[in-house]
Amino acid sequence: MTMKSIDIQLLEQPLDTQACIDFVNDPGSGGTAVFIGTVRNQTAGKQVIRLEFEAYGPMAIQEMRKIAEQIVERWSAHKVAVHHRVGTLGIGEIAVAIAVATPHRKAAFEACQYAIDTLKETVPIWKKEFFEDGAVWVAAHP
Amino acid sequence: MTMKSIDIQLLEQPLDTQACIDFVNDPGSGGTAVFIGTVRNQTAGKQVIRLEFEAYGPMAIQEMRKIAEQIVERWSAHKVAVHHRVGTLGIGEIAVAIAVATPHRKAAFEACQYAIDTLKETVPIWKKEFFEDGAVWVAAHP
Amino acid sequence: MEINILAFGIAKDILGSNQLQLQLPEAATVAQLKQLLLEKYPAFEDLRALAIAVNSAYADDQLPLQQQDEVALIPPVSGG
Amino acid sequence: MEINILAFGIAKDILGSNQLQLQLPEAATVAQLKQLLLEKYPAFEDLRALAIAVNSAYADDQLPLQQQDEVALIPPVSGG
Repeated sequence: MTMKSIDIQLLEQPLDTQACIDFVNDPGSGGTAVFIGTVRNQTAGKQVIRLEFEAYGPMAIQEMRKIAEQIVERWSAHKVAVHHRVGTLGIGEIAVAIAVATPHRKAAFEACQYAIDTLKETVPIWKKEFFEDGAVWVAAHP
Repeated sequence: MTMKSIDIQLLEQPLDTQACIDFVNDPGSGGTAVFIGTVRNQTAGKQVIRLEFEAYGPMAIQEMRKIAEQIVERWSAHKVAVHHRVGTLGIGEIAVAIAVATPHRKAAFEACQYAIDTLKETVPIWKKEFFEDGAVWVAAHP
Repeated sequence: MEINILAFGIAKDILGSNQLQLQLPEAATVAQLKQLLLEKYPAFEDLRALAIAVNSAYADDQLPLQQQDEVALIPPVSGG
Repeated sequence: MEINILAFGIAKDILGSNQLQLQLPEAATVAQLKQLLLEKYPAFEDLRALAIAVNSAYADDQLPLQQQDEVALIPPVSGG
């Protein structure tokens, strides 16, 4: 759970998936699972034009770090990288990239899925979807 | 299940994970799961120096394509890339890279895990591990 | 005491600002803060949830606040 | 008929070659081919399994072989 095993970033520039993958590459790891979340062109059939991510920066980084630390502990992950974008994103751009390297592959998949599932529940980042006729903060209302 | 949705490669050159990821990037997909299998520095505590992959080329490509087609069908994956290396690999080099893009992330993880699990059972590729004191064909004997 | 509050996402839209100063009794709890907010801004009732962060961590309703705390309104998150 | 057989991985080591020609009765099945192989190369008994591919696809024991078939010995695979 040292600093060197975890790479957390909240970036205004386009994410570099390869940087996540390179960070977790490790001679003792046999499997790396990666998740890349991209901006879809539609939500429930409605065309999305672009979206914006707003973050409570210091807390978002802290919550992402918590998730990475849990993964290192529970799944014996050697290395974890979690990068999240903020600002304005077009269709197909990367919103989040997560890479987890573990000695065996099953743990890598489980840990990576845990990371994205938990990130979506706990990390203070908000997505606003822009349509032709307006915009909404995603998931704000029941 | 058209050719354009599936990219299968058996390569003697180092694998390019980014090429897999770029292939599956798609405006209709929200989640991409990637698996990268790398050469570990040890097997059951014994130091590995390098390894060699031998393939029955035409059949290996056909079996990898079958897996990709199953994924497109069962998990509604939009795009699937499966790249496997052959020849001599050093520690940390990439043996296999698989990327799956689906509308929703849960399917991407399931499909990607199915791909690597099935590949290891059915695709005619053989791994020889080289140690200081000899070499073995992995999994050949009980 | 006067508490400085940061707002994000839809909470910012409801306040019409990304910051708010609220006057609260000494050692008022997170629950009291929420109560006052709902009275002043009933639109918060319509949200799926509203969490409060104190000094960059999720805070329980029972937590007493201090003047120098960094308090933030956390409407339902939607990152990833 | 004479059947041309490709060998990979440890099967190549057992044969001492990546190819083998075997004389089989007309329409001999995959099972008959395996039987003959085991008689000539008992080391195949020690493997965890041995599959036969005919024209680049896994073949059942019942499949009859034809002279022009591409037959391959598939010891336990270990890719990935």
